[in-house]
Amino acid sequence: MTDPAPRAAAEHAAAGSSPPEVPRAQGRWTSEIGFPPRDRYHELVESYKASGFEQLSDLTAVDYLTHPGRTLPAGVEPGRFEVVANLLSLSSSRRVRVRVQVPEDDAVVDTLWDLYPGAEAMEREVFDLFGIRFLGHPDLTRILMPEDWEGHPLRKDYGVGRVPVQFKEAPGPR
Amino acid sequence: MSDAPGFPGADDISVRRASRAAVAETSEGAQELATRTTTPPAELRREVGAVLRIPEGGVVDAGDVDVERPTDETMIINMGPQHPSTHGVLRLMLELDGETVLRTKPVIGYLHTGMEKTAEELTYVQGATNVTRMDYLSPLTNELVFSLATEALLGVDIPPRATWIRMLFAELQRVSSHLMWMATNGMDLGSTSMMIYGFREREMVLAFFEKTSGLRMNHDYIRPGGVAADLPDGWEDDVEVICDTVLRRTYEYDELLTGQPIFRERMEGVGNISAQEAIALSVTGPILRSTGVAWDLRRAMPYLEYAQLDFDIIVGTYGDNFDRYAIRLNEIRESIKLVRQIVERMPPGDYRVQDRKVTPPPRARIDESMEALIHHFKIFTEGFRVPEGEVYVAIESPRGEIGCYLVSDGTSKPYRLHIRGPSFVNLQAVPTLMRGGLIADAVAVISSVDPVMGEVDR
Amino acid sequence: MGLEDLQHNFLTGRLEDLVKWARRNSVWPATFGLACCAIEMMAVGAADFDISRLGMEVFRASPRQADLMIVAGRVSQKMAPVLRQVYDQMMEPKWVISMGVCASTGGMFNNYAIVQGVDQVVPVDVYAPGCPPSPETLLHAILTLHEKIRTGAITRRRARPVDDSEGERLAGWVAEAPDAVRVATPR
Amino acid sequence: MDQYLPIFLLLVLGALFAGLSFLASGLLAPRQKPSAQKIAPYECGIVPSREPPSRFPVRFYLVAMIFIIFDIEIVFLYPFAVVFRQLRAFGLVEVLVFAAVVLVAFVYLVSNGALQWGPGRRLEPGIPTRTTESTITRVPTEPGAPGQAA
Repeated sequence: MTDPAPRAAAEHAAAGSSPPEVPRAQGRWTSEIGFPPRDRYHELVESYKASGFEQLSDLTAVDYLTHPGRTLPAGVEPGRFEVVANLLSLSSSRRVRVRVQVPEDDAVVDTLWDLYPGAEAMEREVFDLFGIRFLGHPDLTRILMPEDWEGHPLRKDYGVGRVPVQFKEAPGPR
Repeated sequence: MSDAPGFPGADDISVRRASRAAVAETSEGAQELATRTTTPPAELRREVGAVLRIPEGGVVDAGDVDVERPTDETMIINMGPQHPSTHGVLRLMLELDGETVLRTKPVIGYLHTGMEKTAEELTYVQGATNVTRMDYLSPLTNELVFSLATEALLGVDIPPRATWIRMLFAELQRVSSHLMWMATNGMDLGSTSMMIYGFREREMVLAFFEKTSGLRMNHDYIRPGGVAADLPDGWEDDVEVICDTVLRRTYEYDELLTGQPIFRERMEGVGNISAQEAIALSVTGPILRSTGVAWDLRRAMPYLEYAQLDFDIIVGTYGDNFDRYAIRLNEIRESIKLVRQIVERMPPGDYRVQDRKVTPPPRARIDESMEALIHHFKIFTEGFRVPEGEVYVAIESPRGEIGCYLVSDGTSKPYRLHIRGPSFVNLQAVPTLMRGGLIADAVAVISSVDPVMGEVDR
Repeated sequence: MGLEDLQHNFLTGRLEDLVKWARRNSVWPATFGLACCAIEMMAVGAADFDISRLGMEVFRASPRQADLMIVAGRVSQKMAPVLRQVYDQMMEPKWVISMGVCASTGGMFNNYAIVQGVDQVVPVDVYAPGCPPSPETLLHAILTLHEKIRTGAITRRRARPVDDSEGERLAGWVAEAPDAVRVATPR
Repeated sequence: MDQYLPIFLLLVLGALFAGLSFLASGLLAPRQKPSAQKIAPYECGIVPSREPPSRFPVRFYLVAMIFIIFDIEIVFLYPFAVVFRQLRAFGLVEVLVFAAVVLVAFVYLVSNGALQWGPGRRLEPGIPTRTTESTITRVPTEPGAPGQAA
């Protein structure tokens, strides 16, 4: 492991919990949050795995198109997408969240499949519903939508696809 | 009568939907199992189930399934969406050599309901109704994880009685979900009488749910801010009857199933997974515990008031189907032990948080005070606002760790709601569990993973 | 015993009534459980709400041996062609009960993923309301179907799927005018 | 001549039955030709894109051979059963010898592993038979002490 990676992890981990100005839940559900830049995302997760986070419990993404003004720690420029990986340490019963910003134009992130094989289906779902590609993923295809479906439904600019119904906004009865 | 199935002006999505609803090709192209020569090696290793990259002398040796068999001798079949043993609409593509399963690839998405998109349209008050339809064998667990996430962001803490009612219902839901698993597992392995017994007991639990929340399923009973209604009086005797009967019946099931040589033959040594593989595949719940890892969120990262209750974590030894069956059977007994403790220590008091911004006022008050009417109107039309922030809440559902990642942007509708379905992740262990088994073992393995497709496809 | 008592017995029954009686009392459902309604459908099949009293003892897995398809749950876009394929492979005469609001009209999921009403894919005979319909509602839907069989025409072809041999494939089935059968409350 | 009358009657009955059933199915069967989907093989609702595999593993044919062995054996038992009273002891010995000869073929097949269906990866066989109590261990939790890990 190269030298800078542990420093990056230490730098974020050393901040104890995540930087204070990031609004988070209180009480029992607080957990450490790491904000690595995209190129050091894989290293940070690797350093977390080395420091005892055996299991990746969840990997998902958020599209911040219509909510750009979210508060982020200093030095982290907000991208349109945000891939959120949730790591779990079975030995010390702790969780940590890694939030990496993904710009809109080249929405590509390293895969975690080589660290955690369990990430395979979660990343396929994020690709399917958000269109974020994962470098090094063994089988990056759609998982939930039909194969010939265009568009990525969970993006904020993708309509809900409502069929107008009679009493809400549709013209009179057909 | 306009000819288009939707109304005039329906946008392109519903036009595509109309063409899609017509007879269309059902093949899913790249999502399906390709022949061995065209599958990239990394994907091939995953489908064979050799997932871990452990040095050569390690636990996992893909060699016991010789993958080099010429492709024209093997057969790729569909254990497709409409199949009696796939617990809903899971489609498994198996590559078979005679009766032996060489490769497996689950193809899912046949029940994708776009719930996470719908969640962004509903307010927090309505959110529980959408989330409760995800894992339809334990709807209350979904509502609980959503309510805990919302309350974590709101920073409101609910009265003790609401907490204890929630624990009571979470444990009763675990009993009914495991009874449902005993029923379908028995049916899958040929014991139809187990199906009838399992449902008979489950009806008792559903009757109690119906008495309290008004519905047998999809109750919308656990809401942000507490529970929907107080317990009906005389609920202690109902719960007592449930506990006695179900506990007695679990010993009858044990007697019915465990002794049978056929049941034993299909359960012991079938679908085994090692602790390393389970942790690497992010598997949680009874499957992880069957490999010997004592990980139960109720005890390791306790939520609600589980820290004050005395119960055991059931852990298996070999990580095969029989262990998972024993774990689930004993978890029913543990849950009943928990329910009995909860019944004794149920505190009095109100069942919803009294903060007028979150809880609508009682119906009677609306006629008297204008202010109550305004609150009532505001909560039910626009919903209460949740401060901006994000949270990940995880609790122990009967199938494993169910997590709710909730991002709010300060309005009254969640900005992003992601539910980490335990079955969605546990399904990835299916290739590892099925490697080298027969087709009959494949049926037993799917039943032992206990996937609920509503939560897998969301 | 007057002549009127002989009205409904075997000797004087018309062939068509006999056939309809036989069909009505041995409708075998195909297992087509999709979502939450499937659990209630199983509960109807189990001991408490037993549908084997109505002759539906067995949930046939393969459509070849099934007469009735209970679409129990929400039909997603990916599932629609599969539903249509299973419906086509069912033997005549066949009926469809659309169980639950999600199957009947898309229910609360009015979005891109759900087919808004399964009657866009297959012709439906009885719609069972509810989310999920309680077992009693499903039993009532089944009895309504029995009533419809009893009063319906015996040889009417369900939905003649148009062969692809006729060039471009039509929208899957030729929509026949839904017969507004005024179904009496089943006796 | 009268000996052959029953055989002749049987032939007529057979022809009649076959003819009538064809006639009935011609009358009652649906006129309309079954659609392409109905003829297609049932693949759990998936339109079959691959043609069904032509080569089947040998194991399936071995099971078929076992059936044929016993089928032939039964065919020969029928005439024996009709006259076994007249044959008395000789007939009995005769049929036992015949059964033994047929059994040799069956034993040969089974010894060749016709009934072993695939590896069926099992745990090492030495495990004692387990009950739902013996296979699990209970990890107790003391109330009020959260967070102790495995």
